[in-house]
Formats: sequence, structure tokens, C-alpha cells
Amino acid sequence: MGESDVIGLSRELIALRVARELREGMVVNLGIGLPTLVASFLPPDIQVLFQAENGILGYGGLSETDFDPDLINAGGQPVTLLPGASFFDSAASFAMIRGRHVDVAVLGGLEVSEKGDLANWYLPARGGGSIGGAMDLAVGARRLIVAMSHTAPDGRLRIRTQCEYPLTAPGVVDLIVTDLAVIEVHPNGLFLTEVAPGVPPDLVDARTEPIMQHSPMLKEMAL
Amino acid sequence: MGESDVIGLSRELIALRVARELREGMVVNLGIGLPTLVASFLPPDIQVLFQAENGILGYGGLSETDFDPDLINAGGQPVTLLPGASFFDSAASFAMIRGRHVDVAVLGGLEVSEKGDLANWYLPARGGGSIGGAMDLAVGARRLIVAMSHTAPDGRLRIRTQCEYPLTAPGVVDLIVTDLAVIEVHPNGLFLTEVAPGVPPDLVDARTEPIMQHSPMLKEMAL
Amino acid sequence: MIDKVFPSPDDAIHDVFDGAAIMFGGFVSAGSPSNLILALQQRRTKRIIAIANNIGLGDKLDVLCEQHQIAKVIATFAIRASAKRQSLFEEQYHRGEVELELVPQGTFVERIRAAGAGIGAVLTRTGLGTVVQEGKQVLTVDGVDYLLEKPLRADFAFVKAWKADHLGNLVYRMAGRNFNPVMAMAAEVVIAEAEHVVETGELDPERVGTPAVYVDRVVECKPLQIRWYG
Amino acid sequence: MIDKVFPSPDDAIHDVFDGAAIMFGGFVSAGSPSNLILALQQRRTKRIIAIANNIGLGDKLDVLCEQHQIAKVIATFAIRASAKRQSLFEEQYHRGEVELELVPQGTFVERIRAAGAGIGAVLTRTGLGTVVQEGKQVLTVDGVDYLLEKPLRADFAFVKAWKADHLGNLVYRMAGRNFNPVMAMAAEVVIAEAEHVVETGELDPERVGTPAVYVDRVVECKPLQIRWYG
Repeated sequence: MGESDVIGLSRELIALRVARELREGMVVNLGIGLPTLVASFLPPDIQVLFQAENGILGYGGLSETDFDPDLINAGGQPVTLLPGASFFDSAASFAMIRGRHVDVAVLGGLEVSEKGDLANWYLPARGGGSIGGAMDLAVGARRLIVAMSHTAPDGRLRIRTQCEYPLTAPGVVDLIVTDLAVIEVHPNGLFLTEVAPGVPPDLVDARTEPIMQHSPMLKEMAL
Repeated sequence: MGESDVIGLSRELIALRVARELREGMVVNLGIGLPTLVASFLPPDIQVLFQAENGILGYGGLSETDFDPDLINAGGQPVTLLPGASFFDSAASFAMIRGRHVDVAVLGGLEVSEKGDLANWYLPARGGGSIGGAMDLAVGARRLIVAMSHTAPDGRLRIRTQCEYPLTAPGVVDLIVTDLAVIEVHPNGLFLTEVAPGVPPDLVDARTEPIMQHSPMLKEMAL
Repeated sequence: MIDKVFPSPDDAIHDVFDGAAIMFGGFVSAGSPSNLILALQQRRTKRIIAIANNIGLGDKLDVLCEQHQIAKVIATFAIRASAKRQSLFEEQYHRGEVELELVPQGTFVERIRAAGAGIGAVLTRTGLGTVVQEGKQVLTVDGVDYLLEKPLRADFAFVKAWKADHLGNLVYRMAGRNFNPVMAMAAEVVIAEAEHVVETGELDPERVGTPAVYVDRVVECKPLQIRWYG
Repeated sequence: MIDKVFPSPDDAIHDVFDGAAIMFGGFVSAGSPSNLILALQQRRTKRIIAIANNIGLGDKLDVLCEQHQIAKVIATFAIRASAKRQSLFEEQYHRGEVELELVPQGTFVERIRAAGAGIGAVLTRTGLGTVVQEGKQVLTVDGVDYLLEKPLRADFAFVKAWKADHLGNLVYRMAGRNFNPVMAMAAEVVIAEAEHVVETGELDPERVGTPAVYVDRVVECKPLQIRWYG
């Protein structure tokens, strides 16, 4: 395991790879944790509207200066506003999410199944967890990207034939971006399309429980 | 019929009698037509919040001067604003109505049954009608007062054993105020509590299809 | 930079097709997208399913009946109490030339909101025991009966705002809100006419009534006066 | 003249009883009625059913766990990913001393809105095929399955506004809106703390987020700082 532990992308590079999925004019919700970093890696020529489920559309980067308790993202972090931002209450915010007006949600994951089931809220080690907006985002977003490390810190496989942890939602994941690979979820299973620089496809296979098809266009990520 | 046609209250006096039902702090919705007049007869020492279902709480009298197309009541008439008014959209407005936050609705009527059924939207002579906000107000208001002439212009009885016209809502009317009388709707039937000045109770009975109980406190309206 | 501003009402509605279901914001004179409606008249779009709170004498919507452009109306207010002056719609309705689905106003707006908010149906007591109930499922929740009313969506929504920015944020004025914010959530393509179009960033984020996500196109128009015969 | 202003948080919550279901507005540091919560701590009200988006380390709500004032929490966020620093609530939850009903956030807010808006139940796809579905009715509308989620109401709602007037109108600021407007619709008694109380008529009618009809009591309070450990 020694060598292979240092290969693969950093959290920042995972975020950067996810950012490449975003297009001009998209409305994007970033989950707590790793997904939050995606905002920092958006190409400067692309205008994306970030939605925070606590009631902001069009926020910008984290605020480094003063803390305004009323201007925070869904992770409780102070944020800045971009021109054209707006505020609304939580009923309106989840109407936006549930009603399929959010183009892309990027969430963290604990497990993803080959059918696109997502488990990301219940922490067995903690004997509990918090749902927050995850279930609504998973069900409501037009496209769901899961950004996570390919395996758990203890080596446990996270991309599985079936999720073992309680689900966030079944059959919702469209794309998985990990430190090792980019994997599409198709109706007939998983589809390996990219590997991280220096990561051999068979290593990705070895760390993924279900059998994946390899794209004929399988390539190394361009970062 | 000659003599009796001139007894009873004018539309304005019906409105005045209805206004006596309103108490400090109540939220009140006035229907189109006769009920609209109620606002003009509110005692000056009583503060009532008038709700217009098109999205205003706290409007005042009709605006006599200029016409602002965005400041109208539910009848399309230009209104003024009182201090403490607010605007909201129609979803919020009917949440307020359906959610039982309106204390009193005053609606016009075509027919009221002894069970408190209300028919006030379908005009048989026209072969049609408009529901507008009437059904939601009838169902949602905490107290429903119907203000109408006791009989139709052609002499047809309007307070009936059963409504013949299509219903606005069944079992919703609490109080009927007409040119002839004030009638309460109780679970066991109608209850005549007041007659208009100079109107004998048996005249009211004669112009009311179901048998009414007469209140032991039956009195002439004080106007 | 995202820019949703179109040069004219006609440009903004260029892809509206015959047979389209179109929502029209507005309550009588307040918040009605009159310029977009007149552009629709010019385009002679046919077999329109019009979803609007009201259609009547003085409404710009009634003008679409001149050339029989409307096949069906879903509304809360369409037939007036007085027979003195009939709208074109009323005349055509009584002759059986147009279809009318009459909906209680609270149910109308909540069905539209449900479509926009991803809610499967609306459970309301409004309409129980009336003709509105016909053909609908009654559901009992904790001993209380409710009508199950289905979401109402459309191909297009025409809305009217006081101000808009280039990004598509809308600010409404007074009772001009009415059905505009929910209709903007419930249609495939949302087209807004605004009295004033300003640069993105000039609107107060606290005053935005419809966030930019909901709006596809914006056009600046002087509001037309509406004379309502109540 | 109607005047809903109370002199102190303690006066404003004078009739809160043991065992009451209380909604608390706020999302982490934004729009939290912290002064009202501390007054509740002072009163030592017991067996509270707390309905709030989040309870956690740094939340004022967690302070109510010091004297075990909370019997049950209905929330979307209560157990944190990190076990490093636990809230009092988490400790008591893991010891089985408090009950927790975890609700998806969109379902949480829509259930509250349904209670306030006279809607019989919420049909949502959120939670289908998860533990959230357990014990709930699944309804199929036009071939699509939905969970039937029941309205959520309370005896009291504690909300936080930026400004209030004597009539009870509330104006929110930025993301301080969150759950406050819907909670103000769904409780028997609604008590608002506001940073600024102004005369009736001084608030812009266009900026009112909660109309006066929903608010029973208003109290002016300096907001307390909240330190959130995310």
C-alpha cells in the first residue's frame, strides 16, 4: 500500500476537476466539506450562480475579513456576494431545489453504488448523522456529482455493488469524481472515463467493488 | 308586495351592520360588491387589517384621486394604504386565507342553506360564473359572514332548506346579514337574532324557506 | 457575462408555438404582461392554452379572442356577474368555441407553486362538496378530507415586473406581484417584461422577488394601461 | 392602536408551558432568536419539544440541554460529522436522554409551510427509498411515487427579525430569513425578537417578510453572537 497511498489527487485537485464540469449560466449547489472548494477553481471566464440552501443565490468566495452572521453559506461559513445575488427564505430555497431548478449539485459521499445510490449522511462510527439538505439536493438537482476520496481512510471501498450505509437517495448519482478517477453512472452500470495522472486503470478497478466498463476514450485527467 | 318592498335596510346599512361585527386587531377580507362597503362603516376607534387576496394586508379606503394599476383591491378598484401595510404574492395570500389566519370574511351570497352551505359564484341566468377567491375564503376564514339581500330581485327566496345553485362550500356560513334580519347559523339550524327597524319577525319568517328559531333576545337592529 | 435581455417583445417570444400552454401573470390591472400579450396577438399564435387568473372585458388577454387565438382558458375569473357588457371570451364561451376550466384561486396558485416546487400534488379542503371536486381523488389525512389537486405547469410563462436586471432577477411593485413569482417557477421558458431594465448588480438583493434562475428572457417595455370593467 | 411590543424577552414568553412544542427560526448564526432562547433557559421550562433546523455546539439552543430542558428535537442537523467536540445535545442523545426526529431540510420547511397554509400534507420524492420513508404512506400521482409528509405545527414560534414595527410586521436581513417566515405561520403564538423596533408605518411595505397578521408579540433585543463549529 505504501506507494499507492501517495498517488491520486489532493482535495483541491478533485475540486478543480469537478469545476471543469460547470458551464456558463449554471445554477450550482455545493455541499459542505470538499465540494465547497469547487467555487475556488471555477475558470474566471465562466459565470455560474452558486445557490446556498439557506437562502442565497449568487454568492461568491468565502469572506476573509469580517463575519456577518446573516451572510453565511450552508456550512455556516461567511461568504461574499456577487452582483445579481438575491435572498429568499428556506421554503423558496427548497422549492428551487426540489423543483429541479438547480442544474448541478456537488455533494460529498460515504458510499456510491453501481446503480447510483448515494449514502452520505449517516456515520456508523458516530451512531448518527444529519440529513440537512442532502436528500433534497440528491433528489432535486438535475445533475448530481459526488466528490469524495475513492476509498475510506481505513481502506474500505466506497464505490460498491450495494450501499451498506443508510441511503441519502437511490439512483441519483450521475458522476463520481475521486482522487483516483472520474466515473460516470449509466443505467447499465459504472463507466470509467478518466484516471488521475499516474494512476493505472487496474488500480482503480481494484479499489472499486463493482465491475466497471472502461470507456474506449479512457484517458488521464487533464488538470 | 308594494309596501314591503321599501322596508328593510339599504346596502349601506347592511354594510354598517356587518361592520359592527368587527373587533380591534381582526384581519378581515371583504368580498366584491356589497361587502366592499363594510370598510367605510368601521367605527373610527377600531383598528382592523383588511386583507385583499391579490396581495395586500392593511389597505384603507378607495382611492378617489389617481389610479395606480399596481395598488388595487380584489375587485380591481384603486385603494389607499394604511400605516403598517404589506404586500405579498398570491401564494402567500392564499396561504394566509387557507391557513385560517383571516379572522372574518364577508362575502356576498346568492343562496345560504340552513346548514350554512353557501352558493355565491354560479349565476344560472348567465350560464356560468367565476369562483375567484370565494371558495378559499369560505373554507379558510375563521368566521364567515354573508351579506346579501334577503330575497332575489324577482322575489325568489335566498335562505333555503337546501341550496339549488352550485355550492361555493358546504357548512361554512356563521352569520347572515340581510336587509331584513341578522341570522346566526347554528349546528341545529338557523337562529333569528335581529330584525331591521320596522320589520316584523313573521315577515322574515315568510321570506325564509327553512323554519328558524327565534332568539329569546330577538331585537331590532341598533344602527 | 450572462445577458438575458431581448430587444423587443416579438424577439422575446420568437419560439412560442401553436398549441402552447402559456401562463400569464397579473391580477386585473396589476402586474399584467400586456406588451407580451400584444406581441402574441401580432404573431397570430393559434390554439393557445391560456393559464391566467382572469380574462375579461378590458384584459389584454381578451384581445387574443379577436382572432380566436385561444382554445382553452384555465382561470379563476372568466364570466362576469353582469351580462351588460360581455368580453369576447364570454361570447365565444357561450357559443361553445372555447373551453374553460374554472379553478378556485387558492388552488390555482398552489397548483402552479407545486409544479414549480417539485411537490406531487396539493391537498386542500377548498372545493370539497362542490363541482370542483368532480373527477378528483379525495384523500383523508388524520381524519380530515382533502381534495387532491395536481400540479399545473406550462410551456411558457409571461410575467411582468417593475424592474429587471440583465441576469434575470425581477423586482415587483406593490400588488403587481400576484401570480408572477409562482408562474416564473412553473414553465419551461419564462419571459419577463419589465418597466425598467438595469445593470446586473443594481437591484437590491433584499428586494428581488424572482431570482434570476427562473427567468430566461427579459424585455423592457412601457406598461400599457388596462381599463377593467369589474 | 394595536401594539404588540413587549418590554423584555421574559415578558414576551411569559406563557410558555412545560411540554410545549416550540419552533425556533434560524440557520446556524443567521436569524436565530437567541435572546428568546436564553429567556427560556432562565424560565427553566421543561420537556420542550424543539423544532429547529439545527442544534449543535455553539447554537444557543444547545444551552437548553444544560438543565435537560429539551425532551425531543425535530431537526435536519443535530449530529455532527466530527466526534471531536460534541454538543450537549449529542451527549444526551447518545445516552438516550433526548429523542431526535431527523427530517430532510426541504421536507422540514415544507411541512411547516403546509401547517401554516392549510395544506393537508406534502407530497415529495425526497426520502423515498430511505429510512425517512419508514412508517409513511407512499402515494402515486400520474405514475410517480411520493412520500406523504404531514404538516408540522407548534404551540409557539420564536423568530428573529432585523426590524419590526409595533403592529407586528417583520423585515428580515439577508440569509436571516431562512425558517423564520414559515415558522411564523405555523404556531399558535408567535414571538419575534428584532434588532430594531420602529413605529408602525416606518417599514417599507415592499420589504415586509412576515405580515403583521402572523406575529403576536415583538421584543427589541441586541442580537447575540453565535460561534458555530461546523
